[in-house]
Amino acid sequence: MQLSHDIVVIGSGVSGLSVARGLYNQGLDVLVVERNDTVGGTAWSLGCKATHECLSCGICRVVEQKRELESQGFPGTLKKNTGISTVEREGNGFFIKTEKEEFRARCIVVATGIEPYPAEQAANLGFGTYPGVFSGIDLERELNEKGLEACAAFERVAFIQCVGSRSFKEKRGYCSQVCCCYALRLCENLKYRFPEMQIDMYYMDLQLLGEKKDTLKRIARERVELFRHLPFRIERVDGEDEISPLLLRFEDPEKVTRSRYDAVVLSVGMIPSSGTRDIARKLQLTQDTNGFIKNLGGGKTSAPGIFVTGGAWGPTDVQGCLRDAAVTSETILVSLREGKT
Amino acid sequence: MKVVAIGCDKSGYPAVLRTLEGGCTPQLEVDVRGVSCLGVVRESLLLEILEGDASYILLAGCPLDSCHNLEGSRFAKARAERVNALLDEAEVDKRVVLAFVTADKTSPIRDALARCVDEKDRVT
Amino acid sequence: MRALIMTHHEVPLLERWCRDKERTRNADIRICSEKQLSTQGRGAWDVVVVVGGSLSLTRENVSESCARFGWNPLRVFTFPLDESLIPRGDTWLPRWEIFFQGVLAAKNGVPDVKAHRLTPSSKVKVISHPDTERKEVEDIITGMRQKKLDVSLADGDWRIIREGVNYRFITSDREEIVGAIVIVPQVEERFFLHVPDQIIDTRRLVTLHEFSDKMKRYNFRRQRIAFLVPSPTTPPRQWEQVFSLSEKLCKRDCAQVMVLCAETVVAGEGLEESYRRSRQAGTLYEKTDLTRAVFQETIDMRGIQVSFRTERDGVEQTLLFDWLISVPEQVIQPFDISNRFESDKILTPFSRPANSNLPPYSIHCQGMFLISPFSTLAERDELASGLQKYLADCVIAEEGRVEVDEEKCILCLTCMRTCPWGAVDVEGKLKRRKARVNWQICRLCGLCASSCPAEAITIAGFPAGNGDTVSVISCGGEVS
Amino acid sequence: MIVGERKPIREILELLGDNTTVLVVGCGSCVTVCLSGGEREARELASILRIRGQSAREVTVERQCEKEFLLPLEKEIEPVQAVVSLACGIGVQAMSEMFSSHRVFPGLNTTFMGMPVEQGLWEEYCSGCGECVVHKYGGVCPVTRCAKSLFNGPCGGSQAGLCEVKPDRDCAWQLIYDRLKSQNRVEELLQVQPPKDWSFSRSGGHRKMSREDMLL
Repeated sequence: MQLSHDIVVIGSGVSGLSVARGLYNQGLDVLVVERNDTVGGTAWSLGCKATHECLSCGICRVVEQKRELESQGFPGTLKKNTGISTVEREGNGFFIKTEKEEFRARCIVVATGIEPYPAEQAANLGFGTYPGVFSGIDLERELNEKGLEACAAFERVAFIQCVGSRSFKEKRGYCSQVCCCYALRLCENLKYRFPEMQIDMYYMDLQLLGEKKDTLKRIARERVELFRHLPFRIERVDGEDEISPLLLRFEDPEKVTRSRYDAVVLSVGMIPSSGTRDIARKLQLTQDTNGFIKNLGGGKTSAPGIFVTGGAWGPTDVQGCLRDAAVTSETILVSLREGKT
Repeated sequence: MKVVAIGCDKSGYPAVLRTLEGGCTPQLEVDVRGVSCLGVVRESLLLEILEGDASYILLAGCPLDSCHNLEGSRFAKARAERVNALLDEAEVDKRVVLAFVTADKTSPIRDALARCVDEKDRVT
Repeated sequence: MRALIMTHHEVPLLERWCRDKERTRNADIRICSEKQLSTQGRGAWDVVVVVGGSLSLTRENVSESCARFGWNPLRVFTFPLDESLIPRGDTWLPRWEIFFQGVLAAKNGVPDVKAHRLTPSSKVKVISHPDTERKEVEDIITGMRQKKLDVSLADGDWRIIREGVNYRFITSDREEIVGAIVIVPQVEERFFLHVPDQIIDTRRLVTLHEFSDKMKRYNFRRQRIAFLVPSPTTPPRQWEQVFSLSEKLCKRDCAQVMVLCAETVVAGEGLEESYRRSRQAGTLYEKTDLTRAVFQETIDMRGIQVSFRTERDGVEQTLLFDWLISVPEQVIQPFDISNRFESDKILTPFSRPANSNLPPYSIHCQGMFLISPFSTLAERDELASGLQKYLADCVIAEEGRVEVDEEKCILCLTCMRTCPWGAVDVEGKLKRRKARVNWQICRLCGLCASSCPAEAITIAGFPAGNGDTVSVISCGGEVS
Repeated sequence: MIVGERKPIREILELLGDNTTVLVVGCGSCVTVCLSGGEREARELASILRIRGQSAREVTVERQCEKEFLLPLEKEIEPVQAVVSLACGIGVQAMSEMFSSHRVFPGLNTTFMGMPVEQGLWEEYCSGCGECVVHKYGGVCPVTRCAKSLFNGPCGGSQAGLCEVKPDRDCAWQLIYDRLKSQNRVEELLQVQPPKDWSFSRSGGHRKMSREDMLL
């Protein structure tokens, strides 16, 4: 059946839903296409990191969005488990074909967002081989239900920053903007829950951003031991049993230093999600050197009529996505009103 | 052991309901009450509930500085501390426990209930 | 007894139970989904029950449907769709049935409360601090005018009085009703470093702003320049300028440039790239704790010696620079209009509470927003869309729900000081004065009622604590 | 307004000893405003007693220092073994006079005549010395607010404007000096004040005040 919609939003994460909500309230016919079977993308799976004080991580904006979904219903129609197969330009609209059906649309919004860098790919940092190595995002995902029970037994924990970002060698020469903030919030949660735990943080530069940057500065100064130094390899203390402590080896020019930890948390950065790479290829959108879709300002992309919002054009946090969604839906309204898409 | 859970409209009440959906420990009977904001709960109301057979009151609300009514949680914390001090002076082993949550964060509530159960076992 | 049950989802247990006349004490019950509500919703129902997910049952959502369908909020009961069974005596009853028995037994004769949809006037007034740069305020206003907002700037001496949801703006010649007010406070560029006066006399210590103007006119051939960034929380916007200026200085004027900072912030679009280019151009980045640095001017007052300890290897270094560029941090000053805002409550200067649950850029007074003059374009767009949403969404307020008992009120003003929204003022002129809660501003948070020492304020449907039980449901009526 | 502070619960329990039926009487004026003896505090104390197993009832009258308001309590007090009055000292004595058959225990330590400096904080501003000279000191009373009640200048021991005796209080003479300086009347302080006649104050014995025309 051939349906024609005003807007097709690809990806139902935080930015996709807020653009859909923005345009739906303006009376446009919106269709949201979601690749897997749950709505929400990366941000919905993260947990609120408040202790008795809020650390303004932005997850309550996600709760607000869930609340809106429940009380005002879904903005437009939702198609789950459908991937986009081909898109052809047709007149001043688009003809989109998915596995099951095809439909027309006047504009397309790419909101496929970002996903955490798979920690296994971090060279010799032992994720997956040693039990005590966690990824920051896994800890965050369990925060809502289980809390930090997994770290109850540890006395010395190390946080390693910039895992998978800020390295020009691997064509990821950008700062993911979120990992320093979420790592410091996790440290605050750990120290709040287990006050006698000793936490060291190995980093290049601390990016203290957002509303509560002074609180983050206080956390960095008082709650954590800072080392401006990234470790080279993680090993097991040889000859000991299964859960023996881990060893961080540092290649200094003069000497090799080692320090022992019960657990290591890799603060993984953010990379373009597989959906973003796949859509960029299918829609032939120009990408920047790091694989994000290029944003020519206000959400416009190289192809007229196709817009990009949120994490798809650059790593950002929840508040950034919502701010960007408002800007993009504004540009779409203006371009629709002027008739040229 | 009976616990009365008073949850604030925006964060505490949905979070307590979600915790109970997951099923809480058997020897705990939780009676859920919803209020528009934790700031509504007076000390005399807390003491009145404790006169019944409830041995703990769990106040679940928004974090201290991100309450939807700006100072609701701060009021609740001050009042809970005052009631606990009163109960201490009167050598009564009932307590008011606070948990700061957002709508789908259930771990602080589970922790608080677990602490109540441990404390009760330690006392009896 | 006519009852209406509104539910988003099909609840089989509910339907079967409602048709069983004996259980429901032959109440006339109608079940309808939200879509059919617009046709069947109106009318004076004795009892309305809203069944839904626990997230949607907030007081604001319920009073919105009350306003839309003309229900009395005290006759509305909410139930979070829970079909579990609980023991009652020897049988196991569905929790739903016990709840509904309580609803049927809830005491009627409740006060007549009406929910209203109040639309604020669409005019917006911008108040700016006298010594904020005019240009920034003009940019903010043009940005908002592009978004089709009816914006005007307040100049001369003006006064504000709260008028229900709106504000009455009084100037010498005319009065105006305004729906929303945007405050542009003064932003102080503070350089958190103690620098002796002689250094300032050398006029070699300039701020980033002045230096970028100087760059256009002068050439700094072979000069030694240092950027000082003492605070690690300097925003990425400032760092963008530091990177581009330092790169240009190295390439165009082949000057020796050094950046002394606590942290280099590269979290921004393309910032890592410009940081790399600036280092390749020859800028030296040295991490040090600038609060311990010592500044000493040279005898000919043309250079400044800076001695600092590098964090990397802890070596004490003393270097001579021709120019020192201070990268200040912008601190928003609280905005004081207590002498121009007529209210009984002594107003503290307005500043943005670090509360992430308030709508972005808004402060505790409803309809007032606060934005920094140095905000980025995206922040101003977000404010504009926030304003449009506030002016279009209409405010939902419930009339007749809060009342202050005349005999009991001893005018101790605790409620006026406690109300976070400034909705309480003093009423009455002659003998018997008492506190009055302005229902159009009141958000029904209940802080005044719970903190009143004489318990003079009662909010219908809230747990009063004097004997009656706590409502099992988050809002609406009272059920044991 | 008269400010009082509730006695610690343990002390009240010792006072009550083994009396099981207790009546808690709150007062609706000054002690309600200073949040220590009003209707709510009466109910709280009654709840605490009930939780401990004693049967307690609470009642609040408009003002305990008026005999007419205490009359309706007649039948309430009859069945009760002990009465705890949460009013200021005046109320407790009025109750004891009216119901001399019962023992009336004070639930409050009446402290001073105070001003609510901010929400929830009261400071002593007047100690009733019987001969007010506050106008000579720019509206700041040296008798009450200076720890040593000096009349002719500060004691000189204050640091950073804070009193030497109680470091969390402002030195009264600092406030006096600042106030007079802002009204540039500082030279008035040069006049030496004669020693104060303390017979009008409490140390002159129990005091009385009457308006002959109003006597019935």
